[in-house]
Amino acid sequence: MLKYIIRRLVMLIPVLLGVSILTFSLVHLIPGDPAKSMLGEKATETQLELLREEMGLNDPYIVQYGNFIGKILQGDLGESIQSKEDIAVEIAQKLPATIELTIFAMILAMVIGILAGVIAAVKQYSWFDNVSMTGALFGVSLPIFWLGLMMIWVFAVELKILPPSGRLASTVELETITNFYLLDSILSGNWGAFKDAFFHLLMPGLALGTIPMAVIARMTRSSMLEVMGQDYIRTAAAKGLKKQLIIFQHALKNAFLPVLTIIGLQFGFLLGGAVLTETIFSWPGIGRYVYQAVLARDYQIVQSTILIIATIFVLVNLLTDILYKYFDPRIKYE
Amino acid sequence: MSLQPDSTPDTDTGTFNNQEHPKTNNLFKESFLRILKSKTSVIGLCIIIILLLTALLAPLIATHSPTDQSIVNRYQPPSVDHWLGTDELGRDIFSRIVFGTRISIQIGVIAVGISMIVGVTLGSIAGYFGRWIDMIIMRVIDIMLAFPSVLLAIALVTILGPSLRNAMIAVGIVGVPQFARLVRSSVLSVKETEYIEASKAIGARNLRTLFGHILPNCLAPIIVQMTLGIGTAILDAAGLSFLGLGAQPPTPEWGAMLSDGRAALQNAPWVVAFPGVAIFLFVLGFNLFGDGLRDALDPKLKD
Amino acid sequence: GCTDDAGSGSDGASDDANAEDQGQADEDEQADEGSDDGNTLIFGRGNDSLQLDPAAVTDGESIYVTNQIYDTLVQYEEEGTNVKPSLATDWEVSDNKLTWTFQLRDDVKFHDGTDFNAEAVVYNFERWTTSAEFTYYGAMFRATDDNPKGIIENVEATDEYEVQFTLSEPNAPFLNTLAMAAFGIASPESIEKHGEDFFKNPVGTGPFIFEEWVPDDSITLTKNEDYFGEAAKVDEVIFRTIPDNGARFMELQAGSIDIMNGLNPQDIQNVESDENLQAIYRPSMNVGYMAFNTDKEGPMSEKLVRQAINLAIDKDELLKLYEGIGKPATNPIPPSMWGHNDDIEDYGYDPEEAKSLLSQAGYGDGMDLVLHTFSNPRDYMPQPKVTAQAIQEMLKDVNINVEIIENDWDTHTSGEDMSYDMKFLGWIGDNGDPDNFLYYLLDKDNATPDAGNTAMYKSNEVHDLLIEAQSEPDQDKRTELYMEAQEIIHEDAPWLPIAHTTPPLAANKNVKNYVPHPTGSEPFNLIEIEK
Amino acid sequence: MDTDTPLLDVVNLHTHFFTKAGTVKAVDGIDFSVKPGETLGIVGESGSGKSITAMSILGLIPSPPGKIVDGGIYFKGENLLDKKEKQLRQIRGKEIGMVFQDPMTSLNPVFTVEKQMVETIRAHENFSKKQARDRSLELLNLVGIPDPKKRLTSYPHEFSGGMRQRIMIAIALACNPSLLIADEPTTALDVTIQAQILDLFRRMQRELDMGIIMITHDLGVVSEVCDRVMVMYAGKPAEFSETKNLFDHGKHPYTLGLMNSIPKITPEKHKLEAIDGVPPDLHGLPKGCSFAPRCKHVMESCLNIDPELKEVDNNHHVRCLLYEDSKEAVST
Amino acid sequence: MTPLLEVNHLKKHFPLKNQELFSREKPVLKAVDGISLSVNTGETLGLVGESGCGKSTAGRLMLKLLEPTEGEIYFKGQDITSVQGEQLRKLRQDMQIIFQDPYASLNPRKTIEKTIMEPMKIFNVPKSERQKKLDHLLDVVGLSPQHKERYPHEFSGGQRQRIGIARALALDPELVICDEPVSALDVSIQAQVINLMEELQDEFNLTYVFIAHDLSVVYHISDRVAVMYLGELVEIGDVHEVYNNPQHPYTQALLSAVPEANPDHERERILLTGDLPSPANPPTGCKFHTRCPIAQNICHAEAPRYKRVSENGQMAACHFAKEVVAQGT
Ligand SMILES: Nc1ncnc2c1ncn2[C@@H]1O[C@H](COP(=O)(O)OP(=O)(O)OP(=O)(O)O)[C@@H](O)[C@H]1O
Ligand SMILES: Nc1ncnc2c1ncn2[C@@H]1O[C@H](COP(=O)(O)OP(=O)(O)OP(=O)(O)O)[C@@H](O)[C@H]1O
Ligand SMILES: [Mg+2]
Ligand SMILES: [Mg+2]
Repeated sequence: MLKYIIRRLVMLIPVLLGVSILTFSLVHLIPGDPAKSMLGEKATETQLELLREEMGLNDPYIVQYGNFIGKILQGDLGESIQSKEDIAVEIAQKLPATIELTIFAMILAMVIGILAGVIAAVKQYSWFDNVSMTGALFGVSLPIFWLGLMMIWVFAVELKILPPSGRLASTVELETITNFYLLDSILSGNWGAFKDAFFHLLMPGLALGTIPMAVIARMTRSSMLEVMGQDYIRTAAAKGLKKQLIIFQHALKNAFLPVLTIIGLQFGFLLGGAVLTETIFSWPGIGRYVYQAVLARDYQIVQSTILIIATIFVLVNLLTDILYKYFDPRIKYE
Repeated sequence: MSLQPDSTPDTDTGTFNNQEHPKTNNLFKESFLRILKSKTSVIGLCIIIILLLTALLAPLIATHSPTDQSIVNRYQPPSVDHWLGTDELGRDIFSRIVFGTRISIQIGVIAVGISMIVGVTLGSIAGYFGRWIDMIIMRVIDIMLAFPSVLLAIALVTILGPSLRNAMIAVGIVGVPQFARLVRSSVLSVKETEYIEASKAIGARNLRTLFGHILPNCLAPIIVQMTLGIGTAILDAAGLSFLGLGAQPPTPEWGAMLSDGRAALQNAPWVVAFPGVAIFLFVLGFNLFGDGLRDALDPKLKD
Repeated sequence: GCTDDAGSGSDGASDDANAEDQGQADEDEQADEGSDDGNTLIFGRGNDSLQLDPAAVTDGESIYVTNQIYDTLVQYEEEGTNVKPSLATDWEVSDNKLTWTFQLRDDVKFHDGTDFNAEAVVYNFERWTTSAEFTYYGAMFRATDDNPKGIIENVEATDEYEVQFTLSEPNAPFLNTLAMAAFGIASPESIEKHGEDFFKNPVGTGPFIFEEWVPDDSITLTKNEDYFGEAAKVDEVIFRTIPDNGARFMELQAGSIDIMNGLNPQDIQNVESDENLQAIYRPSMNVGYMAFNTDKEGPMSEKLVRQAINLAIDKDELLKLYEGIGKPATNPIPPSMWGHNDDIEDYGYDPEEAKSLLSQAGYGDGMDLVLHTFSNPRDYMPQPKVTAQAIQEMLKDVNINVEIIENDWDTHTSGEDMSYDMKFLGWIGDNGDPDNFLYYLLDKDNATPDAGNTAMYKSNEVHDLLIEAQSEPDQDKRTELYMEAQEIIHEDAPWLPIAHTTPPLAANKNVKNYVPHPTGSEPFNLIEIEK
Repeated sequence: MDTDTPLLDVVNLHTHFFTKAGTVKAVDGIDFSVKPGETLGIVGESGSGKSITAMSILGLIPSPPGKIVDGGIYFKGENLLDKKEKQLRQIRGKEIGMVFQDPMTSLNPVFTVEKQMVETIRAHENFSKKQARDRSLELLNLVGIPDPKKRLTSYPHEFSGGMRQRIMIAIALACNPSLLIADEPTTALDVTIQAQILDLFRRMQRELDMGIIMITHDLGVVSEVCDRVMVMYAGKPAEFSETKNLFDHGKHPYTLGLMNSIPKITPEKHKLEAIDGVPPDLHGLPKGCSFAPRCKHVMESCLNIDPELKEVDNNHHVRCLLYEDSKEAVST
Repeated sequence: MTPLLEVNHLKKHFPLKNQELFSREKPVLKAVDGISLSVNTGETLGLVGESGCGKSTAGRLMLKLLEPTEGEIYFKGQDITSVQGEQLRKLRQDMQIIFQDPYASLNPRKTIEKTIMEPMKIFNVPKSERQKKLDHLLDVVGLSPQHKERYPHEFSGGQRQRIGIARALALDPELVICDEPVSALDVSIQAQVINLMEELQDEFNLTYVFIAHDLSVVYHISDRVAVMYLGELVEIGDVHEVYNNPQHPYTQALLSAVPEANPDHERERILLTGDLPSPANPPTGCKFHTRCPIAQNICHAEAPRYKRVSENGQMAACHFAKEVVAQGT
């Protein structure tokens, strides 16, 4: 097992190297001049040239790439071209925001999705099955940015029951420890902040979680249906076991496997989907950060951040693979 | 003894039990009939047909020109004259949505076309030839997959310059890994079947085996993926347009319409709401149909 | 020894400051717990600051904050761009207009407790000449690689509280330029102490003291009790970043922010109809325009075509899109500014005339043009995309087919793609001087892809007039020169001037004394929150 | 042995599936009984309704689309069809054990053998975990799993097919059932392993005095382990007899055809006599005898009349028009 | 007379995925581990053994559908071990295969006509001839011409198997490898197909290698029989001789395990203990020693050689088999 993990981690290296090359090339192909975007429209040509030289933008690409990778390997993510801020510091602030949102959305998606999927499968063709699966189909067809806007319109503009944006109301004080606000508010026993942070999470979490929720529900259902038709379920019934036990232990544990893969992949989708959601809900997370960096030609941020997101993504997938082992003893790690 | 059954010509083969659909010997025809049996996929098909007709007959259906402006009449709520209201330039939203159908179909078809052609080529080569070719192709696909797709699309469009065409290309490229993986895994599983071995045994060459036997049997998942992919492509392209990276004005692309109307969400929610509904219906149509198609083409569900 | 002393002194001072902060924070907490007593002012805006070092950046959002932390030698009056004393109490200029001498206040301390004096001023100006980073210095004082000091030959502390500037040539806008928030004086101690990180540890003399910066989220400032001017009426100011205009407005409606900028014009009516809110307009000192690429071969190099396009646009109709916050522009200079030529009459809307001009130019059969616009609204052009489409539609009537290409702001301004025929841009005045508009936007010196003259307009006549005006000390004479330049520009029509806007802000009704300044940033010390 | 009251008495059982394509009469009127200590064989082609019969007894017919539309299943005198789900659950796995065809798929792959055994025992007996574990060990010993202590914590995939089938049998025997239903328990196994399992069955029967229903399509298996046999065709019994009698004096043309079509290892080889045609499609059974289209002795009346099961001899029932009138056997 | 097909020391080792990160030895699965046999023209050689013992692999090796790891294959006296590409394709005309699974062996997207015609097309049989041949083939396998346009899923298992047979016969092969052609069929259908195959053998003068695990079927159809255990041949010989007088303890056990449809016949059974060991990790010495009722120390240590155990050429690989000296060579 440990060997397997090490082997997989070793295998990540070429992938991440590829990602870094791809990111680097993409970023440098984007038209625009970071020097200009840094100095602004009022800068003179000499100032620009000086800055380009200083930032190494005039070096050959290969040298620039080498510098980039060299620094990354030393754990140095570089500093933002624009704000001069250490990117590692900025990421340490923004990543938790995104992760908190993503995990919240994922939990929402998993709990509702799996439950709906299981019930729909067990009561195949019932009204619940029809309603939830139609709902799920609707869910995967919704443009999340539109859903987000409509939710804002309904809940924030018309009903005024949920905050339209941000992570925490400005009036609420919260001592940040981990930058996961829910966690921080628990750690500091600040229930007011917890409530506020939770309410702020609701809309973006729901908007972001809708598609995975729908996908998970559908996957769970079809996987459950398949498992429910398996011989070992018949065996369990013939042994005289209770129905709940059969469904939630014997069937679900088997049916969960394909769902697990989907969850891993959906996590990547969420990280990407965060760009839109974070834009709409003014969520100070990594998605918006990198998107703005693209617009501002902040090469350093884009490169480092995408590399981090990709790393998280592949690690999450590695994690799901490892979880597989937990759920399916048949998988041998070869 | 009167041996009636013996008088049939093929005694040896036994009675042929195929009364159910005597004429439908083509798998696709049969699948099609099966699709028609599922309510949801019929609804999906209807939506798609309505959309296609709308696109085709847009000038007849639209009540106004999609680009005619009337600045004084901006942000009119839905009314008899403007069924879905007007937008920030006083253009008729209904007519813009109607004409937008053309754009969306174009996006869906072209983007998915790109994903499919590239993906199927890569996937089948990787799956069929295996070894190092497979290794290289799949590593590249892995790398693409490790990228959050939205960001990849954004980066691509920023490089190519924002335009509808480039958005389609970006969305197409982002969709390649899905196809490649799908095709590869179906090729792998088909490759192991006995009829492929049989085709080798009768002396078929590689290309014949790949194109004559393997790919036709991977068609079902490819078609399903294409149908569902159109929905995803529309969503992705609309997302890009929403960020201002897609269709350029005054193209009545739905995502762009939605994005433009966003500033008036409070005063004129219809400007945002209706294009969103249009996107949703379009995607839903293809999802419903794709779902039905998947069931219909799934050999496992065959009795 | 000297540095040691200074070091320990600074340490002691910052300890004091910390203690003070502490006390203040306690007070705040109590206040918060008691009730939302409104002693905290929350300002919502679209973008975060880049760096809190005003000289190092040009983005308005950075300067908006630093304006609260730093003071300049002189400052603009509350309304308009005339200057009044600030850190400098008095000044005089030599007859040859080359030597400026400023008397400084002697009762000012930086937030870190160190003294403000002439040396500090010298230190700051010298610092700005050391690196290309300090854009505004370069831009305003024409510093170059070879001549990093630009027109300021020398800055000297002639006394503890007296500083003298020696210019290499007369510079009429000099005083106005010094009032720009970009030239806020920072504590030399702290600059040394924080080094590279100074931009996130700003220390000035202003009415507010920097407290905390959570990037992309908020910047918190607290009241400077020892401010030499009028002390702030609120205890704390928080700048919150809420990128989307609509969302920000909703936050305002919900009461979680007190003031917001970047109000969507569409939302003005919502503000007006909400009894808890008030709309506030920033006086206009800007211009939004569509530049014609006069350098590009083809129709745009023809004066007639450019005039025809001016004639083909129904500006009144177009400005309806501005929801009442825009006045039609005839000139590059806003009408509120001195030097504006009121006599020039706009081309007016006359499509027939436009067509005949086009025929004369040989484009009677129509043509295809490319218009570059940008995605995010800016103060001088609140709806670039919509405006572009309206223009597209109007030009259709004179047989001109326009293709719109919308780019993000950085691509738009990068100057890499010169394929445009027409391009939207705008300008917000920095120092209230016409030179700041005309020279930067229309002089041939700046007709390079990277610089401000997007129209690539190269008129020797205009150039001569502008250069003369720069060194002409007499304002009346300068006015005349600018008037003449404007006439030539009007005739040559390198632009379609579109509008001067009064950018709308919105605030809660209980916010008093908030007076936006035409330059785009104003100190907050006078703002009050009514209970 | 006739005096014993039957353990299980299936009377006129009809199990139908109501599908979109029409009603499938998977089991369409069968009667049989099993006595304690007796092994009843059910043979027939694929799709003849053998498994559905077994599932009907345990009340495990998937519903919808399946439904027991008629008949009675009397277990120890009580009709199982009248019982509630909860009561049935107490019978399943306790009174009636079941072994399925495919040992590869009948065990849940994600649970250890221990868990799957213990949960069965604990569902029916008031055992502590420890007791249940001990019982499991005992059972594994009984079915001949070497080193049961170590194997208890293994997962099913770590066992070979034969071992898995032994475990299935152990689970079926966990609560000392009085009836064991084995649905083609050896079909998926190799001959050498099949021999082991059949041997195990014989031993169990001897030691535990259960009734066994052995479902198979292999006449060899029937001949080796069954006391009585029911031959099924298209959901109905074709012939019902004591095993020896069936092999010696089989009467139904289908039974005879079946016997003649399997190759035998005898000194001289002769050509196989195949049954023509294909197994029936239960969707559209012809009128009359369902075997008529393939029958060598088909008569005019066979196409119209569906014969009844008749006793042609002592304990020998045949469902064929050839034997309606006389008790004469048809020469083979 | 040279045999039609002869294989010597044929081996197929499948590489297994590496368990260790860096290890020198590549683990292999010894699916076929050195078999030698020959098949004469016109005869049927039965190949029996338990599941996973390498029967199918052996069959595919003989056809060169798999590349042998070691050993030689002679077809009509010609060494075809390393024949590749175009030459190999040519060989396909003479050797064909029929598969076990009637559902998986036909391309579901091709009509029967196309399936049967394809080999002829590949080998450029003239069009007119193709059609004639097709009709003839359909006729001999007992399908009616109406079936031509239909797709595989419209046929029953037995009919599909007939289609597979017709495809195999389309090029008039001399050798047909039958990989369990009847195991997936219902008993009543098995007989139909077996009878058909016997008829075709006479009509086309075919040589069969008939793979099956059902001993009765093999007995019925074969002239000679080869018994495999864990990738090796343990016994081979005339079918009557092997069945009546098995010399290898495995063959004996195998035969005694067959349930007999004759309740009168009481037999003494040899019950083997344990399961088939994994071919990835086979026992040393005689591979059967772990289950052998008569195993001794030598079996553990030493692999037995083939011994001639009857005058007619029955061979067995057992230390304890009685060797018969061949007479009159
Ligand atoms: N869920 C179902 N829906 C419809 N028909 C069904 C269903 N389950 C079984 N059947 C039908 O019932 C008939 C009898 O099935 P059953 O499983 O009892 O056959 P069997 O004799 O056990 O065959 P085998 O030897 O293949 O196991 C078959 O024709 C089958 O098609
Ligand atoms: N392509 C392959 N890669 C790896 N191992 C293989 C491959 N093909 C077969 N094997 C292994 O080789 C061994 C022999 O397989 P083979 O299919 O020849 O057995 P068989 O005797 O035909 O069995 P069956 O009766 O189940 O068909 C098995 O253990 C099998 O798992
Ligand atoms: Mg069955
Ligand atoms: Mg095989």
